[in-house]
Amino acid sequence: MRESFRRLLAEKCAETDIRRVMASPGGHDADLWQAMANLGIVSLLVPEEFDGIGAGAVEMEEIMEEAGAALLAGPLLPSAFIAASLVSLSDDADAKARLLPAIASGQTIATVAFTGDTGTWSLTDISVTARPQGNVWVLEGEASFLLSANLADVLLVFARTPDGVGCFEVDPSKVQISPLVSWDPSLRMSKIALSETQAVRIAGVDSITFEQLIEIAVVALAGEQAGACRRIFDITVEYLKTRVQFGRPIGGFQAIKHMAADLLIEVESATSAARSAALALATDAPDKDVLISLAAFACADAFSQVAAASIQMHGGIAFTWEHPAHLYLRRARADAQLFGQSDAYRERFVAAMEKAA
Amino acid sequence: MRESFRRLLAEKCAETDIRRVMASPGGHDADLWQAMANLGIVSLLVPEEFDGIGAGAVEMEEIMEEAGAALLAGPLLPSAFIAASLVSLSDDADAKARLLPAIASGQTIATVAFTGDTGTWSLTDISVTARPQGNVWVLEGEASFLLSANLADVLLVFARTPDGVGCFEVDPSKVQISPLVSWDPSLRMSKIALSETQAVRIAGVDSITFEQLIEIAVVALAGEQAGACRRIFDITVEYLKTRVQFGRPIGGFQAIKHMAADLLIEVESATSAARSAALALATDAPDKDVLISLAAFACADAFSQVAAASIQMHGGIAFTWEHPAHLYLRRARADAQLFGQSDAYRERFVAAMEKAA
Amino acid sequence: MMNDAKTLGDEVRVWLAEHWDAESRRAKSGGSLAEWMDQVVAAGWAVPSWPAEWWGRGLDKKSVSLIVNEFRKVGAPGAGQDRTNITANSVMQFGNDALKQKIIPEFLTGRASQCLLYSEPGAGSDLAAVRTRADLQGDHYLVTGQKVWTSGAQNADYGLLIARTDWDVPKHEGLSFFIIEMRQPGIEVRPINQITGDSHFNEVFLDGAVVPVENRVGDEGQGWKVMQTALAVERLVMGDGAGERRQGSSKNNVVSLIDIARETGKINDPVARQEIAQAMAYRKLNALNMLRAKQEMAQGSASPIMSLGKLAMSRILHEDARIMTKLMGAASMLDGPEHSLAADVNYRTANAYMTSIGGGTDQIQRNIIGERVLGLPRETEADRNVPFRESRAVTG
Amino acid sequence: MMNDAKTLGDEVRVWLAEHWDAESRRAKSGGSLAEWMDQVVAAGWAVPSWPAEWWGRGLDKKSVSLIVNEFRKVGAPGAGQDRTNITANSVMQFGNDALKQKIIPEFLTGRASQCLLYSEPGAGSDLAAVRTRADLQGDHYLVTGQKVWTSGAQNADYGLLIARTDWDVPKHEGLSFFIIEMRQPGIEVRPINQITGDSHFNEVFLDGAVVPVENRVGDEGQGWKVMQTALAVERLVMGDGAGERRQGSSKNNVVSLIDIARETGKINDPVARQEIAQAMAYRKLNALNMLRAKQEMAQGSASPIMSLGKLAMSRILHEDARIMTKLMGAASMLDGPEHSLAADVNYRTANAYMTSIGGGTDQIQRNIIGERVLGLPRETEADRNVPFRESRAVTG
Repeated sequence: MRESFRRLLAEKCAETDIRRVMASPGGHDADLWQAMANLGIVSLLVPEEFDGIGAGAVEMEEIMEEAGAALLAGPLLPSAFIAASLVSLSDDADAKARLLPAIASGQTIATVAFTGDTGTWSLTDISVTARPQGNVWVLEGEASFLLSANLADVLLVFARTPDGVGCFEVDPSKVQISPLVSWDPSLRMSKIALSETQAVRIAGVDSITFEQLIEIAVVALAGEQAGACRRIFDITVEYLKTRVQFGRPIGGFQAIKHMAADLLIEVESATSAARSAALALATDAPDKDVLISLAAFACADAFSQVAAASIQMHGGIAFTWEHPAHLYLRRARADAQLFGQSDAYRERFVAAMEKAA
Repeated sequence: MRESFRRLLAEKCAETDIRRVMASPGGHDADLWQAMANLGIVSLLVPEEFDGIGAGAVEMEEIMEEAGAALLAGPLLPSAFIAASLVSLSDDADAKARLLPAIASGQTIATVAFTGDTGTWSLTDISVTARPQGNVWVLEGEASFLLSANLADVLLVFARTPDGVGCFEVDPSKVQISPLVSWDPSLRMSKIALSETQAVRIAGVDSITFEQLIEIAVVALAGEQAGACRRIFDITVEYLKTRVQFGRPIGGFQAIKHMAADLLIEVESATSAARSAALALATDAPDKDVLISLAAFACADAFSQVAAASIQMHGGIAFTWEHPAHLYLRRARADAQLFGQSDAYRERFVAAMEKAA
Repeated sequence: MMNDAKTLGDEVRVWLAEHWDAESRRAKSGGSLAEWMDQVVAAGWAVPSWPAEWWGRGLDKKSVSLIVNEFRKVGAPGAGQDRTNITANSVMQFGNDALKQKIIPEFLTGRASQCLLYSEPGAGSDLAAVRTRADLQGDHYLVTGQKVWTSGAQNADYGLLIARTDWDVPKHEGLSFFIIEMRQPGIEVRPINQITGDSHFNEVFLDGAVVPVENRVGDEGQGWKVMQTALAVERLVMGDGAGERRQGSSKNNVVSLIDIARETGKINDPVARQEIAQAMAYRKLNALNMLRAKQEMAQGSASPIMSLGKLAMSRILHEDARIMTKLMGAASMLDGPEHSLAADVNYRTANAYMTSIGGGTDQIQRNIIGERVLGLPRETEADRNVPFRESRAVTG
Repeated sequence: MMNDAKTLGDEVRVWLAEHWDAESRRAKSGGSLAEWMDQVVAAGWAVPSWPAEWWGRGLDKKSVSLIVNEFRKVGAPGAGQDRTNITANSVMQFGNDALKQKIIPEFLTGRASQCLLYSEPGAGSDLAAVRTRADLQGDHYLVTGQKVWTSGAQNADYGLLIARTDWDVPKHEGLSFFIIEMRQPGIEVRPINQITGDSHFNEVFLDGAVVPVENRVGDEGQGWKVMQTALAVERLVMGDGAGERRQGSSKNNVVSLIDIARETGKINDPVARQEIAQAMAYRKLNALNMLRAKQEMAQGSASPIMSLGKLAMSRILHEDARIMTKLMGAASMLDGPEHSLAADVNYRTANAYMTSIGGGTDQIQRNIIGERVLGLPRETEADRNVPFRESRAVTG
């Protein structure tokens, strides 16, 4: 499947396609999305009983490496991976039957609201509140940094309830959705405001589910970062072999050659970190916490560093909008913020190592 | 005077001299000390009325640049600069008349006990206590990281008294002095233990005096670091011009050339930081706090970085005991700890900038 | 000499008092800026060190400083262009008399403006690898090629052009320097879209553009030398302000990491404080270095520290942007006028490359510092002694 | 093939059961280690891939792995030296039959030990700039010169020596490789005092030392190639453990920044925790990289990641030491047995250079990664085509 996905992206998600989709209002390529659904990418994490492939974190991470390399935009991560995982993790047979086949087919796009204005994706950051009112629940408050909410048919909103954190299915038409302009033109983010909004509670989602969902999101993002990091590095190394200055390719100059050697360590480390975190998540390994928090900051930092250095190594040409290097820098800078920041994950990593020590 | 001092050091404090003094039990070259006294170096900070030169922080910093470059060992910093400043800062006419001319002549070596086992050189770190007993005071407790206490004729010991922090003149023969072996073989450090030790209080020394003394010590040390940093850098650059590998001097390889260029920024910054801190201290400038805390960490970090890199740039030859590079590394690592650590000074620097902002 | 200077000072002051209204900062005679400049040029204040027959007064450097200082005091423009005017200086030093007469007054009075046609797509760090050709055809050259990173090309009257007139000698030896009229059919200017969203620079396409032989500055083959002289004047003008001035193009020029930390609630975070301290230290240390450099230069000794400024500024700008991003957290993903702090940080992130790449990359700067300041051996240039036609810049 | 392997496995197991007592980890026949090795060599397990007439069994690589694996299971030494024994392999591949017969059994049985006489004061990173000369005199060479960074030279029976036999060809072409007896009057060994306080290495002075012609490994002029082969075997032996093994010479091999932070009371300091996290991450990431490299290699594909290990380990060791120093604060100034934690950190600070300089500096490693892994153009060597006599290594 990885191989087919790579070919599909090479064909339909080349640089010109990315730029076209970036410039479009929705930031989404419906044809490509359909092709991905046909390949089984969209249903990858959905259990087989709900028309999905039933694969796990390892396969997801591989797919995200390809998606990251191609700078794929759109709802793959928020809908097919995060929202689908959330519903799968719930105990809600009804929600599963209703939502999962639709998400798996790509017909329904869902997204999760799981952070507030501070953007730390932590339980304490949830600022929507929910109170029961007869048969339904009523939601109040704001959530931010939602991915692809502009396309969403379903919003899954985390909220504080009288009995702890819960999650609610919300109809986007009943919510005020404000777009958040991003420096990464491939991202479509939104902020939502709920006021007396009626919603259906998804059974069996609590604070533990929230943490599990963050783990999945982090591993998926780590895959994207590892893949993107490697691609912009490869692009740069190719350029170093062809760009001639002072009578020889600039890759022959030690200053540049040594930068590349150091960056290769970061690139390989990101790949190792993302893949081992995925494996640890899939197998519920004892060192899961260590490896997932490691992947979170190592992949974010590697991608940021490699993308930044790639512009420097290209020189003036990469200072132009038409060169792709800055698109990777923009994605790297956004990815470094999603689902929690490096410093926070370094802290978690030490805490996990302390437990292990 | 700087010029004469440089010539003196070139003559009597060459690498062989340093190694001889390092290997000696006292870590002190009495002949050189006498020559320095003759030049007026030892009496530099002592007011003219007490047979000194009456110079200030700017001149002290210049002298310390030369001392640092030559890796001078011995009591210049603790006796002639720190202890002499302490007595001068006091209100104690008797102590001044008794101690300052003797220190200025080099006959008396004094040193200050102003930190405890935690080695942070902060007021909270003082763990000696003093209580009045008739006409004298009695001291109890420990102090650590004293410089040149092995040579000292007088100990000046900070202690907590019923009326706040004070300072006491202590006879070394009444104190248990234990040598602390240092990784920098040119350093002679000691720990002292006082038990029912009688002492004379020096009038007019309080917690403000303590902070003033730290400022003087930091500026002197910054000068040493700036000077030492520049010297090991110069030694390294010279080597880069003569060491041939692959048919040309290694300084011609970009990897090495670019390291040198980056290090030059650190070397020049250390010099600028040390000198501007000295000037600010001498003129009691409004941005004194900013510049002194900046010098504290910038000079420590620059010297550590340059000394460490110099070994790498020399290659195997600098991995041998006979090469001087590691002597600079040892000094750099010790200096980075004296009078407080870089992180603490970065914190003070931000606090001072906050006030200014 | 001191007496001479005093007399000169008096003369300048008297002249200014007669011609310039310090209050309104305008010429007493009224009129345009160019008309004021006509007066300055005529009086010999524009280029005082040049000979009297060429708009000057044959004075020494110290006297020029004195004149510039008097003009500065009353806010009058135009004096001392023998130190700052790139075009006028190049033409004066290397041009023929006809060109001097034609070009210099236009530039000294500010009636004409120029752009620099030096960089090419294939000649970035390797400035001498020029592939734009100037072929002699009777009394003029036909110029064909492409230049990049030209600022002000749309509005410029003239371009300072370096082009290749001989392909059979090594790359530095076959270049010639021209002053070409920009407004002609053979020249097309296209703005470059920068990653910052700005378009400060242009590509300039030359396709059979015409430049008369008398507009060649210096002999054929002397182009590299003429350009070096022009670059030296430019560096002098930029001085240590290079980095800061570039950074001045940021939308918000006041940097305070402390303010941002306060605004983002991170001011008491000990980890953030360490990083803020280090970034502010880099900036402060560079300022202290530049101050020391100026003091050394004021005492007459050339300061090697000055040349560190651009490289140091590059680290400062990148580090500032990095730490601002960290302080902002998730909000740094945002952009646009509604999120002006984020937009500023984003802009800084991209614009820092203007310093680390533009005007000589950090890597080139390190070469220069290593070689010119520290005296380390020069890089061997593979194509130094090869006819340009056979070098890899041409053969690929 | 699977069947063959099974049969071979059975054969090894049966042989081991007969000859080796897994409980006591000794030969059933008793005797010295060398006597055990005699049995291993005689049975063909020592070098299974070599031909039968040269102590081997003519087996393929997979079979060797199988044999080594069976030996490992019962803790028996000596198998599979065709992958690990530097001297035996070099002699087998390049030596004459007389030398093979004389040297190889001594090394396969461990009766003889060798040291490496490669590095010289003038040939550090530039390994080929060898100035030690070997001059042919009838049936032997006279060797004069100086070698450095030789470990085990005091106890070695033989030295693997690279020396120059021709000064009139470029530096790589005039070298020859020898196996020289160390215990002879012309060789003096002096220990090197390291900055760590250790003396793991020696200088070796050769002054008319004698080596017979038949001890030349390979033809005259083939020395560079022979040494490269020997180095390749060495790298294979070191594998990814290179850094860790070197670091194993630290006095306290267990690194736990968390333990040190606990001991120094810094475990709850948020600034320290960030630095600890980053340092531990570097170590963990390198371990994950090496694991992945091994998996890739187990699947038969050559892994470029493996070559990153030494450079990565260099950063890890320097960073560990730096952060330990910070955690310790003022106590890091101390040393000696009374301050064992400080002494350990000091040792690590100095010993980290063993990895960042020894066995190829970080700079050389980056060249290798850039050129061999990433395929970037090679450094131009100024003396590559110059007769060594005329190169700067000789002329200065």
